[in-house]
Amino acid sequence: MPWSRFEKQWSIVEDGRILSYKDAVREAIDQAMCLDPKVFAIGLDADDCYGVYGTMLDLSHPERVLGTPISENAMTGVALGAALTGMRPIHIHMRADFLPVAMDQITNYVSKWKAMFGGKPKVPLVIRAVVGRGWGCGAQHSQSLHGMFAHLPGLKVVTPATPRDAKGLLLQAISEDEPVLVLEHRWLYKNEGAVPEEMYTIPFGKGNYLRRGGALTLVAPSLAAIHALKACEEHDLDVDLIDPRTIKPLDREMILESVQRTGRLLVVDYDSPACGFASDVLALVAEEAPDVLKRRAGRMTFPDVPMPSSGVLERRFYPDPERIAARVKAMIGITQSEEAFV
Amino acid sequence: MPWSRFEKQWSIVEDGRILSYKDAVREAIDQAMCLDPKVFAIGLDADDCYGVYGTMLDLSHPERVLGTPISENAMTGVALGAALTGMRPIHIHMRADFLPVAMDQITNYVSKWKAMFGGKPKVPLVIRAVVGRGWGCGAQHSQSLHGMFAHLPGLKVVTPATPRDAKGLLLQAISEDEPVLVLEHRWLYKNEGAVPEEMYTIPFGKGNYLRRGGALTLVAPSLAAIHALKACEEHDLDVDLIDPRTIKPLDREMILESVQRTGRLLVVDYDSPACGFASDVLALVAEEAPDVLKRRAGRMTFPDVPMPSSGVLERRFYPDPERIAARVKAMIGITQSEEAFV
Amino acid sequence: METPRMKPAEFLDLYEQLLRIRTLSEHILEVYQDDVMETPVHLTLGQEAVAVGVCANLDKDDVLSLGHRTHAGALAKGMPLKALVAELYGRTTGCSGSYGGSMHVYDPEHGLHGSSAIVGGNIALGVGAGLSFSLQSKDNIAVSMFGDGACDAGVFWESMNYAALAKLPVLFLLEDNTLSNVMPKSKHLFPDPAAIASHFMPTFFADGTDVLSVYQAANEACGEIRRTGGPAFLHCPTKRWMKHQGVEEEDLPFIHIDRSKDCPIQKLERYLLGSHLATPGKLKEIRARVDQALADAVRFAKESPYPNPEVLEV
Amino acid sequence: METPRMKPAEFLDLYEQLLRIRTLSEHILEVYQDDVMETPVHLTLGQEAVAVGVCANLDKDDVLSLGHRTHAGALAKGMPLKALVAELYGRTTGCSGSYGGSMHVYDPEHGLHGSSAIVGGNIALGVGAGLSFSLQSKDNIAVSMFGDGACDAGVFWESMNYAALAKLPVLFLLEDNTLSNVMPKSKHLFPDPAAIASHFMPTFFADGTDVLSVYQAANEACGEIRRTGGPAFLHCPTKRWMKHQGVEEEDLPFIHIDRSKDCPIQKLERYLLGSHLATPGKLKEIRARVDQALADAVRFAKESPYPNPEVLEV
Ligand SMILES: Cc1ncc(C[n+]2csc(CCOP(=O)(O)OP(=O)(O)O)c2C)c(N)n1
Ligand SMILES: Cc1ncc(C[n+]2csc(CCOP(=O)(O)OP(=O)(O)O)c2C)c(N)n1
Ligand SMILES: [Mg+2]
Ligand SMILES: [Mg+2]
Repeated sequence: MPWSRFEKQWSIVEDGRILSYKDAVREAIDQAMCLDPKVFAIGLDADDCYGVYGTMLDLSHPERVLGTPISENAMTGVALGAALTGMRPIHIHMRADFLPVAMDQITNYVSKWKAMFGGKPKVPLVIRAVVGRGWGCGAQHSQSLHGMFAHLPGLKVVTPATPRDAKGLLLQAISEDEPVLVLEHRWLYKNEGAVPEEMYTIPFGKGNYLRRGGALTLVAPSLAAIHALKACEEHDLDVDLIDPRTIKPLDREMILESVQRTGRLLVVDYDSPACGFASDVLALVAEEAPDVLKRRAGRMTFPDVPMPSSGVLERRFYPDPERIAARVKAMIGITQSEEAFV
Repeated sequence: MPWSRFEKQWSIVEDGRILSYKDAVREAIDQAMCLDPKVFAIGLDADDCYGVYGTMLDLSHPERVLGTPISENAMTGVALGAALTGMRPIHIHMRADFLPVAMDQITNYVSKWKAMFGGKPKVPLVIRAVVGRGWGCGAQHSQSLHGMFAHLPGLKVVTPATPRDAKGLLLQAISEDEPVLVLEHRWLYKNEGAVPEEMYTIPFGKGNYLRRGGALTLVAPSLAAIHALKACEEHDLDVDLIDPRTIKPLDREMILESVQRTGRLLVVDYDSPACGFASDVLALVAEEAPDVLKRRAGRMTFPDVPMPSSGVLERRFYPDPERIAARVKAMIGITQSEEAFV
Repeated sequence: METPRMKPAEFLDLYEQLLRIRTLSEHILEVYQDDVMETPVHLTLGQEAVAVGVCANLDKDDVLSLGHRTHAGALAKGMPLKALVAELYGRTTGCSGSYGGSMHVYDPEHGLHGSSAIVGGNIALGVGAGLSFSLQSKDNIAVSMFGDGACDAGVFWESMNYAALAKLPVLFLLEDNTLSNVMPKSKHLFPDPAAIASHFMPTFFADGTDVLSVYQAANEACGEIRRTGGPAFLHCPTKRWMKHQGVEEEDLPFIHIDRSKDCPIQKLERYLLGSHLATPGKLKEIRARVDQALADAVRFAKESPYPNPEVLEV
Repeated sequence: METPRMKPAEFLDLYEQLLRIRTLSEHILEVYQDDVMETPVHLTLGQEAVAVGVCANLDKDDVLSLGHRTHAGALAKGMPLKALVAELYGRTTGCSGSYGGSMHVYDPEHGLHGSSAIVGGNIALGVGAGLSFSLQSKDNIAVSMFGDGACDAGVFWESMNYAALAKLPVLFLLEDNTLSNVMPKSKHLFPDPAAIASHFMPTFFADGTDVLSVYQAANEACGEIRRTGGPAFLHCPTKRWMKHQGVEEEDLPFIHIDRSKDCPIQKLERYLLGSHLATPGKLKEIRARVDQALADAVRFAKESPYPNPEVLEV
């Protein structure tokens, strides 16, 4: 299977030490483990020779990388139990699709624990999962699911798009005393960018402008952000491109400020549409500033069906830079008039 | 615990045979089981002396009501396996909070099965779960979760508000060859209304006007619909009140048509706000008709935190008719002017 | 059964523990219909011996992971009575600040890191505490306490497997009242759970209505855990006197309870008096102390404030 | 081992089945690097005997519930080769209309109601089919087939418990290649799963590299199920020749494979020739037929259309 031949996505050209997304994740884990002996990693196949696609290899403290049986539900409870008693676990899943197996623990335990006891417990638990779409993996091995997790009160949902964010957001997650779900996109693993060598954190709830422009606000997390950037750069689009970085908490202010300027909003989200992240952003504008919209707001998401396996269909399932560009052009292009509210 | 002393909610005054919501559910199950020997019910404590709050008592075919161990995940797979091989199971849960235990099966199996095999399989599986908030049940026994389930492609999500709908939508669910999740609200069980004696189905994706008016469109499912109705009737509000009946599929047309007339939208949803049903409805309007909004759209949902146990907090957690009325009045009341877009 | 080697004062301490828990149950029975406790209660009436006998073998820093039936375990593990009673009364001074209610109790000072009402999952949390001890080279024990119904759940299986593989200091404590709500064990659990557990770890057995039996078996099980660093299993059959939830007496036709013979407190009383470890006067003194403690706790709770609903405003 | 009582033609049929599956694996090895099959493949190379030996005891309407490693089971249960090959090639004529790929195969005509790539859950689906048979008073059997890794998962435990409680006609078929990806069983599963299963149901054992051993044990297990109406367990240790996924050979240091001694096909060949149940010419004839069938299936697949991506437009 040609994962190994898999190409990089679009990268931001930057100065500084260049690192891949995968290595940025690895560095964050390594530095966190070196800094704090309470930090440990645990996960199915996290300790094997492939080391979760390379992010767990050559760490300074391999003795704090633990494998597990195929028992995602109990192991989430084990990680939570360890977090409550003085450790700082990072629970790792090779695919986000395995998280529903642990959903009792994630819904009823992990995300509830702090509030359920009056805010007293510290729950320094990070769950890392890789969104692994590709090569005909089909309906059960291609899901994003961040919309589903964002629905749960008590859980922070983080979706790094760049190597710099991958490191900084993961370190922030590890430093938090509340549970954080970090969803990494497999297609970004080879992407490169400038990543500071020292430890640093990126705060949650602060979006990132990947591009400035005036004609349209484009909100896109994770791989969608990178595809959107490619679309904008290749087509020289006049777009304010916001990577929210964290789905929850969401940087409402940044989005609203931008939409107020541009009057046009498109959300590109590589997840299912219903009750998802794209809905949430459109709802925000409907609730706070519908009057500034010069045009209907737009959503580009997966079709509302499970991912098919056939490559022909799989390639069509995801939006891509070309289709994003076409959609942006259509939204910007139409001259504004009374009837143009389409 | 005073469940037994628990009062009815607001009921619609109607002619016809009057039945409680609980008895309407029971009648639907009984009639379906009598009509079709393939229909059976299965669930933890479904067969005991309490019979899931009375909905499973005195059925004509008690031999087709099966109890289960505390194994919600495997039992969902068992129900799916039975559905794929000729039976029509109704899988019953006393609380929606137990569904996350079965989330692997619901996410990765039940909702994917049809599409994953090219649309060929029939999956006549109904999952019934009761939303059981009340009496300090706390964070793990009070969740609605319909927003989370609606995110999953392949699953229909049904939230009956009236006795008539409880019967008709459940019979529709049982007649479907695709999986349906029916979420019943425990607070509606004693509510009464006109329910036809014969078997009938209510189509999915068709909302129901509980009240007609011109100043504001109020969308509210399940118990929220009944509380909204009470608010409107007691305060004589000029409101178009839409009970969507099914969260998914959603009657987009009815909502858009109404908002186009009223120019004002409020969604009352007894569920968490982030990436939830209320977001979805606001997003619909932002996407299709933001220009018709005379005011910001509004959402009334749970606060975005887990449900506390203390009665004092629990009562504040849910919106209620009085607060709904106040919100509607505030949205209608302000005179419309250039600046009034608040 | 071997009689536990304990000092007389320790026997009396067991007695006081049992009584403290029982007295709280009786208080709940008395006031619950007045709606002063807005929380579903799963009473531990009749089952006190299991938690008390085990916790007498635990340190303050040992962990006890509880499910929905919390009162006996929480008190036996050391939670102050006031904190629990205030939680039942929904006050901010409660162990969970009024956010938890009867099913969600919290007192990390006494190794209680939170209990859960979704059956089964708390077993894994105890294993996680065991992992924590193992990683930190602490020689504490984590106890996962659960009922026969919880054995149905996959998380029971997964938790035993991981604890055995990773050799974690966890006591799997099965408080077996033979019921899951109104379902008898024969309807919900096919195999003998202790026989299954024996494929993973050493298993021990005690009469769960007899605190001395539980104490002794727990002593051996905990000794084994401390010696090997690995898990052990303790099976304690016991009897549920009340309905699964609420304040009505159990009346299932297939459950037979003799409220004198099966009572952990009367059993211990008979033993203490028979073996001259206590006089009737001494026991009376203890009862008075326990009653006073409860009265104090109830007063404390009633004088404590309710939470302010405005905390929920955005 | 007792030799199965079969007609000579039945022995040859087993041989043809094994070969058909092997030949497909070899075709995949040949073409996979050309990216003509856009789907992750978990080959059944070396493990063919388990599915073939069991399915020879099943009717068309008996159900087989598969996980991610599907090819042997699907073909042994009767799925036409064309349907599977076309699915691997991503064509609309595939068994799942190109929506499934290697891990999701479907052929209800032959009791294949869909397979799953999330480890463990398919065990419960098989139990559901057993429930269906029981409710409809059909005397069919449902087989849940799974690996040693799936035994880790709670759903394994829950499924056995329910099948035993409800007395359902389910064969729990453990295809034990001692590996979960690159993890040896000793790292992921503490107890012997068959010993655990014996607390729920009668257990049987077979050499999973020897189709006659599997046939015989499955025959006894299925006989037991048909006789009692309740479940049985069959444990078949076998060997995985290839890496967990993809087309590279296994090279784990602790896995020892002798490609001649351990080969189910060569084993049966030696038996057939030694006992004069077949001549070399007869076997050659079968091989030619199998090769032809594969060539036909590949041609069929390649001539079939891809799906039209426009089906995904809203
Ligand atoms: C996953 C889940 N399913 C169902 C329930 C409802 N429920 C609460 S307690 C209980 C019975 C538990 O029995 P057992 O584990 O033996 O504990 P006991 O009540 O006897 O102490 C059930 C079914 C639940 N809380 N969680
Ligand atoms: C719930 C879940 N966790 C992890 C995986 C990743 N995974 C796929 S196959 C596999 C190993 C399964 O081992 P086993 O059950 O023995 O089957 P085998 O591959 O040996 O046939 C794993 C861990 C998965 N598919 N599902
Ligand atoms: Mg019990
Ligand atoms: Mg294996």
